[in-house]
Amino acid sequence: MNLRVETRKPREGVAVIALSGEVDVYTSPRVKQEIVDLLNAGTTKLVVDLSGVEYLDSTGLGVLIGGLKRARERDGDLKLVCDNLRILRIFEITGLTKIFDIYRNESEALEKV
Amino acid sequence: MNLRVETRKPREGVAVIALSGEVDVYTSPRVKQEIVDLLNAGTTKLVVDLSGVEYLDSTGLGVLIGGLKRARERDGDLKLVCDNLRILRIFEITGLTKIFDIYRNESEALEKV
Amino acid sequence: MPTSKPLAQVELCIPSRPEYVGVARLAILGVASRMRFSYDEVEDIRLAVGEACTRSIDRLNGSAAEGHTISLRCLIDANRLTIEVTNPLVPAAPKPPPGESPESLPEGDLSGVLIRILMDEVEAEESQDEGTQVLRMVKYVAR
Amino acid sequence: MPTSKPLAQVELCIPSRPEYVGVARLAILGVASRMRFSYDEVEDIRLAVGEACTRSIDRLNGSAAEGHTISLRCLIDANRLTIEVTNPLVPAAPKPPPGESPESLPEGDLSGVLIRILMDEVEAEESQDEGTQVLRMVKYVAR
Ligand SMILES: Nc1ncnc2c1ncn2[C@@H]1O[C@H](COP(=O)(O)OP(=O)(O)O)[C@@H](O)[C@H]1O
Ligand SMILES: Nc1ncnc2c1ncn2[C@@H]1O[C@H](COP(=O)(O)OP(=O)(O)O)[C@@H](O)[C@H]1O
Repeated sequence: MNLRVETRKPREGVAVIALSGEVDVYTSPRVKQEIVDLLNAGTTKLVVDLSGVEYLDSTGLGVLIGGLKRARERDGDLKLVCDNLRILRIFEITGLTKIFDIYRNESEALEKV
Repeated sequence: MNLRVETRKPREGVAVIALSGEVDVYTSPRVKQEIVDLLNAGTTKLVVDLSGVEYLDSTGLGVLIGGLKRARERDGDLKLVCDNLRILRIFEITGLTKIFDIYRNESEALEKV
Repeated sequence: MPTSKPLAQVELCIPSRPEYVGVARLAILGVASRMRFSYDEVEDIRLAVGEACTRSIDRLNGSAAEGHTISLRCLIDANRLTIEVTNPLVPAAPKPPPGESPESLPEGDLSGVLIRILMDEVEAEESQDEGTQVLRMVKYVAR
Repeated sequence: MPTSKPLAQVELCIPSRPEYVGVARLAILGVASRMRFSYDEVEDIRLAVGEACTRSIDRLNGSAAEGHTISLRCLIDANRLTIEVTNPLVPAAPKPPPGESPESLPEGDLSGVLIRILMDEVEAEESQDEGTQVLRMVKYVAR
């Protein structure tokens, strides 16, 4: 029903933000804050793991787009992990698969970030 | 969101009705029909397995009480299987633990029926 | 019963038919899980609301006319949730048995027992003027 | 857009605040899953309704006054579900940019793109007389 945000740093300058639950107009400000805090603290290579996300709306997409933009401005990057077909479909419908690098699992994303 | 009713006959005269989903004012008529059909066909020793039930309301309780009464009228019985604390609590609140024999698993209920 | 203006209000109207009680239960699940209730308390509220809707349907099925509506009003406060379940008072609805006051839930019936135990306060009201029957239920947060 | 009388109708009013959009999504999940929609279609409808509510909240946040309400009306037919999401037309709401008709969803925004693709018919309407903005969406069963 709600959103859980769990962040870990597998190596210097790299963070994995694992989301589970619903990313919507109510919860996505928390995701934005987490991304902004990491970037401001100098962690600019981000992996956002959407594996546990069952609902993602346009507000959540906006936060991810904003995060990607801001990460790149700081010579970082933002990669996504997602294997849920429903959620992948939302990226396809909105044309965002062209903008985001989306991986099936976390280790692949961590190799590339 | 809905109810699944699956019946099997492990031995002559005995049926296990396994319910999963929601037993409420909308779905419980199907449970009643299943019980009535079995009793009319001479299967009077019934085990109703509530292990997969996430929601049970007073209409569902009424159907089970009616089933127990009718089974006993035909020298049969109706035993329940339930290990969900939420559902067990509903039987306790309504005092129905005094009327029903409730077992933790199906094999125990089948021994006793 | 609480009387001050609630912080927020959610209203739902459903047809008085068994297949729509699930819609009310889902909506109330959304309302209650955004408050500071425990998982068990949310489940209690969901069951009580389902029972209240089922009672309304039962009453209306005694009526000749089709197409009745049940309305739910959720009054959300910091420390409590009040839910009013209202159905129209229909002419053909079965009369309460003699000696039983219309303001009380009939004793001995399973749904009445459940609602009373699951909720902290329960009150039934019949308004001839407005032509409605209302069941008002309150659950307190962290009592 | 369909015009005949629907088989059944469900109405919901929620405060125009982010935490209540989830209540609308749950209620619509209940309505849609009782129709002959596939799992994916139910999810499409749920997302579209969430987006429509989010748009209403965005518009109303441009207004000075607090305490606005979003109302949803679900018109249920055998072969289709029509959902109307209505918010009050508030004075301080941002005007649509010149050249863009108020009946169309703004192009290029993610929520507009989603709603258009997820639903079969979409129509926006502004009534100065009633002081409302309505987004009307239709999804057909087994097209
Ligand atoms: N296809 C797209 N490609 C890039 N950006 C898009 C696209 N569609 C929409 N956008 C917009 O890009 C914005 C990125 O967010 P940003 O400008 O950082 O806003 P904020 O400061 O609110 O996070 C999103 O809000 C979104 O509306
Ligand atoms: N504590 C109780 N013990 C026994 N029966 C009860 C109890 N509480 C309620 N009942 C009633 O027993 C009824 C049994 O159902 P039954 O008389 O066969 O009706 P139906 O024909 O509708 O199934 C239930 O509807 C229920 O209302």
